Amino acid sequence: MLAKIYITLKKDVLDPQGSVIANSLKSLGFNNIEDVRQGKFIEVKLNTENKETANKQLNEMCEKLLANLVIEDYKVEID
Amino acid sequence: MLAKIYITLKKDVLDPQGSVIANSLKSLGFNNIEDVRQGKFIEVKLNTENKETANKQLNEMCEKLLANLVIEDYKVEID
Amino acid sequence: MKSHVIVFPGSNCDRDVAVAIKNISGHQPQMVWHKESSINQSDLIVVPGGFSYGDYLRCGAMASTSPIMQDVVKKAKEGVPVLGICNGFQILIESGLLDGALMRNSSLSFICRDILIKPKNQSSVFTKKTQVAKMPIAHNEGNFFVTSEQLKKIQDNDQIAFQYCDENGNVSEHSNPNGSLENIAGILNENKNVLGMMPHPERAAELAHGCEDGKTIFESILN
Amino acid sequence: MTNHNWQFQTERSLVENHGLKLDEFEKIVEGLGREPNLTELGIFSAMWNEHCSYKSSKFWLKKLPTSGDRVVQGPGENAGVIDIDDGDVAVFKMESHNHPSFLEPYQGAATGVGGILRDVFTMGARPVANLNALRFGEPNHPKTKHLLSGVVSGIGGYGNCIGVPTVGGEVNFHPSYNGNILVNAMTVGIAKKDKIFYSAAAGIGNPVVYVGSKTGRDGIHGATMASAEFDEDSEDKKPTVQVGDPFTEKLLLEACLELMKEEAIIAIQDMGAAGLTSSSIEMASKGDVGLEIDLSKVPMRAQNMSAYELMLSESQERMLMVLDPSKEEMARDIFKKWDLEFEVIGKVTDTKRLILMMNDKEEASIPINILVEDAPEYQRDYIVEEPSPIKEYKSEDFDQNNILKDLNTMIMHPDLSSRKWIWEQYDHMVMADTVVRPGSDAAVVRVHGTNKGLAMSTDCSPVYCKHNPYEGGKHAVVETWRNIIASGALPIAITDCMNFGNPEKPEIMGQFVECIRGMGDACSKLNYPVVSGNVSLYNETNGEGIYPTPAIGGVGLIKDLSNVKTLSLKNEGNLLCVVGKSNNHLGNSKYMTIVHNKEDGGTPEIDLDEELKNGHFVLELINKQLVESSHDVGEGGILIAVAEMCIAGNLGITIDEDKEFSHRFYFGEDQSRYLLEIRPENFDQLKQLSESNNVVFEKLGVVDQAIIKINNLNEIKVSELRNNFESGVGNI
Ligand SMILES: Nc1ncnc2c1ncn2[C@@H]1O[C@H](COP(=O)(O)OP(=O)(O)O)[C@@H](O)[C@H]1O
Ligand SMILES: [Mg+2]
Repeated sequence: MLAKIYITLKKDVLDPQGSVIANSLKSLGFNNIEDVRQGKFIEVKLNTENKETANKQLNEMCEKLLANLVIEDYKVEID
Repeated sequence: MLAKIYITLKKDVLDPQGSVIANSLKSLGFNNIEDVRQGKFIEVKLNTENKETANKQLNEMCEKLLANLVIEDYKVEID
Repeated sequence: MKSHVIVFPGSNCDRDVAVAIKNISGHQPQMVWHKESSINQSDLIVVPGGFSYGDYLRCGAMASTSPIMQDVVKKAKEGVPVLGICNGFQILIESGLLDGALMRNSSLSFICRDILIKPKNQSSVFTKKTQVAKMPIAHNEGNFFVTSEQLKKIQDNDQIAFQYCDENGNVSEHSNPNGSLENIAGILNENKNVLGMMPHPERAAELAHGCEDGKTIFESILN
Repeated sequence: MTNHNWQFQTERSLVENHGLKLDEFEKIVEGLGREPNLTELGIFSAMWNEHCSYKSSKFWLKKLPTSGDRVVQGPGENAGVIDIDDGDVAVFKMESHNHPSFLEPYQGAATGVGGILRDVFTMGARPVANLNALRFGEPNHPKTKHLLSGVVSGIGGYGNCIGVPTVGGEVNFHPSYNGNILVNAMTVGIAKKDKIFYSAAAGIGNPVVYVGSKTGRDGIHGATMASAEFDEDSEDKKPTVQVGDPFTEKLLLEACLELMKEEAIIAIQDMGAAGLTSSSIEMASKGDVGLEIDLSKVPMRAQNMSAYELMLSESQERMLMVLDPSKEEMARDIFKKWDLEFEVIGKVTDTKRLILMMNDKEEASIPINILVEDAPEYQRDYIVEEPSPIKEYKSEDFDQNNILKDLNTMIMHPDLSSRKWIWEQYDHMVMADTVVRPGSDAAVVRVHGTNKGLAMSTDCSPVYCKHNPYEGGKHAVVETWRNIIASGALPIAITDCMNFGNPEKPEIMGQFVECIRGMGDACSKLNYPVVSGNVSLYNETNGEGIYPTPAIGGVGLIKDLSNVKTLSLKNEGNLLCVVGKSNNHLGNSKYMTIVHNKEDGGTPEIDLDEELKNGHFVLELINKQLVESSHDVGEGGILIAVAEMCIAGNLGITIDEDKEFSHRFYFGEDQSRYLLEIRPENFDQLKQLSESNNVVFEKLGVVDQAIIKINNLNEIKVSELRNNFESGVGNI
């Protein structure tokens, strides 16, 4: 089973990467950029067919390791 | 308009970060991990309502800056 | 002899490389701000180390789109020697002057220490004077990667400038600090007038550095 | 106290949540002649907390010696300044970022480095070196690995990017830090003596300018948090941790230094803890003027920020300046060139008040003097506990056949093993002036473009301090002094970072008082004044305080870089000699704590006359070119020091047969000692010199191939020791 995890910075947390990327894009001529935020996208292949346990496990992985809950939010998606 | 961009390593490019994460997860007791790949997730807020031009622009951004086509693939999604 | 050092907002080895060039050649290189759009006639353009735009997104990616890099690419194609060190190497790759990609070190951590390299190509304007040489590396993303077709191409065309090695010049996994394919520490373009390398010759360029092996690269290109 | 005593309109819980005591609140009301509004309450709370007001420590800090021939600026400004000849000065300071680093190790440590860098470049200095003093819990504590790797990558992440080499530091592991790690960062910078910038605002009507990053909701209540004890709920305080942006700091550094070349800046102050609040009040107070600020002009990153939030935000990479109005446009162009915010947000006034406006409404009006001069100051009760008694050990107490086995055990312990795993993650060579890299006693950094250098080292032994705070305080100072001497430099001055538990507990306050007394005595004797420092109190978790940890950062000057010494042995056949008396003190030594797991037996005592004499003797020998390599004898004793010299030089030693063959001798931690490698033909001359200087100087052995032999039966290969030495910290 393939799961997708999206990790994004919390709303009010400074995203230095995002703002530098936004500036670069603007200087490349993409003038209608309003904001850019950079996060992580993690694909996890799990050896299980049970969506429910998988979902529980994936959330646990995020809490324990993948996301830094001090500054990040996460979202889990299972195909 | 909010667009989402997923940047992933090409299939046959080694992902050292992914394998370290996989090992850490296994050592935390998640034994059914088969594989982990880490990529980037970029959210772009665009000042436009035209999906078509937006889509074209976003693909251009990826080609020109956001993705390194030697090692990465990208995917654009518009809400 | 006229040389130029490109300065990005996050460059931090620009001064170091200028000092090395001055000490070795007697000439003061001209510093060129990234927002400028062209460089005068030049005998050597150096893209120095640092964190050009914070190294956000991907090292060197944003620098490669800056106005000055368009001119560096143009000059390089006209045959002007261009040397990219560390972040400079990353920028040259991102701007398409060199093949491949520089990925995160296999240890996943920043590495700052002395390593040894030896030239594979021994005839280019940059590499012809260097033997097995000691100099520092200091980077997070120096893990060189190319596809197997590209590798074959750069091998066949003698574009591998330097490889990580041991005291005796042996190239082995043991002497590879960052996971680079074929222990590659530096590569040349097809015409051999563009060199990108991860190690810092400017940090091994005078007695106070404890080692002067890096001088040979500058001597080779500056004289 | 119960609720019915509360006679104010302001909710009592609101006051308490701001960390203010009842009588402190009364003082505010008295000073203002009314109750404060919320914004004002926030401002008082930030200014009067321990971190900004030094209310528990001020009285004692004043006792430290702070003047000397080379002191240009002592404590009280953003950083201390010392004269290093030729019109050059060194500017340095150390600061703690303990609590934020425990909550979010990467960002906590990174922003700690960012903060101390700003303290130094605000004064007009270009930062040339970073150091860090770190304490973690036990190596096998479940949190240690995560905290260690996060902190180290955060320090590297910031320093590497901004391009300032991280050249040294120290790390300890001890259970007393299990719930409260210490992250102390030090920066050293270089400036011209006639181009130092201060924070005193001046010139009524002059513009107050905000530069750097935009303000967001980062770290609101950060300063209040740093002064509060941890408890089980501290997880809730997480969202207050700030995120650092070293790239923007690099821009800010270059833009500030560029503007500083012009005669434009009248006063400048970085926004550190308590952001706009402390920076604006500091500038007004130092200049004895008022400031009027229009908060709606502050560049904002988040929407709908209130006056309260704007004043208390701890967004990083920001500065406040008072400019010469005729230079405003020129200054604006410089900051524009570097893509930074530049906004005139107010002006200097003669009201001696801080007046805050927002959208034409007055949000606060506070007389500066009640914020600063009337800030609470406590002379807290203290108890000085009896130091642990010194224990005498006999040679027969330990199995002498185990000496080299014990050496092996000790050298692979995280407290004594190589810190290479750490410093390889730091760019310690950028700027191309690092002459002595990490791994020796003091790091040496060349003053760019000259042949002189600065030597620097950070040290403290918390176990020594715990068992005898007075001797421990002396030791921390003296250890940096010795490290600097061993590198061939003249020690000049120190900065400190006083990390302690809850000062409201008399035993903790007693530790503080005694450490200060010890530090003061050592500084006075050695002519080694304190020029800057920082206090971090309330380092406790669930009522358990950390060990007293007065981390010291010392700086020395070496006038001729060709005299620099390192600890690596140079040549076979040379002699290795010991300077200083060995008294076999084993109490609380690394041998006892690591091999026998016994933390007792007292702290070794330091004879400061002896220290001074021995140090000057070593420096004289180095300057006379009589020394090949040198190393001080520190934690672990003589044999550990010998092993470090052998590993670094890839050579061995045959120790003289007549040396007392005992653990007491090899692992005793007697103070004021050095190991010197000398050429055999110089021995007689040196012996004579030592006698005329009344210094104990003895031959220990002969430098040999890469094997350490301490008698015919006991030997160990240096390569084996190296493998163990280098395995330590990275394997945690
Ligand atoms: N956190 C650190 N960062 C950088 N260098 C460090 C750190 N900790 C220790 N070092 C370096 O390791 C070496 C040994 O440190 P330490 O054991 O404190 O030495 P000493 O006992 O001589 O003071 C020194 O060169 C020191 O600067
Ligand atoms: Mg030390």
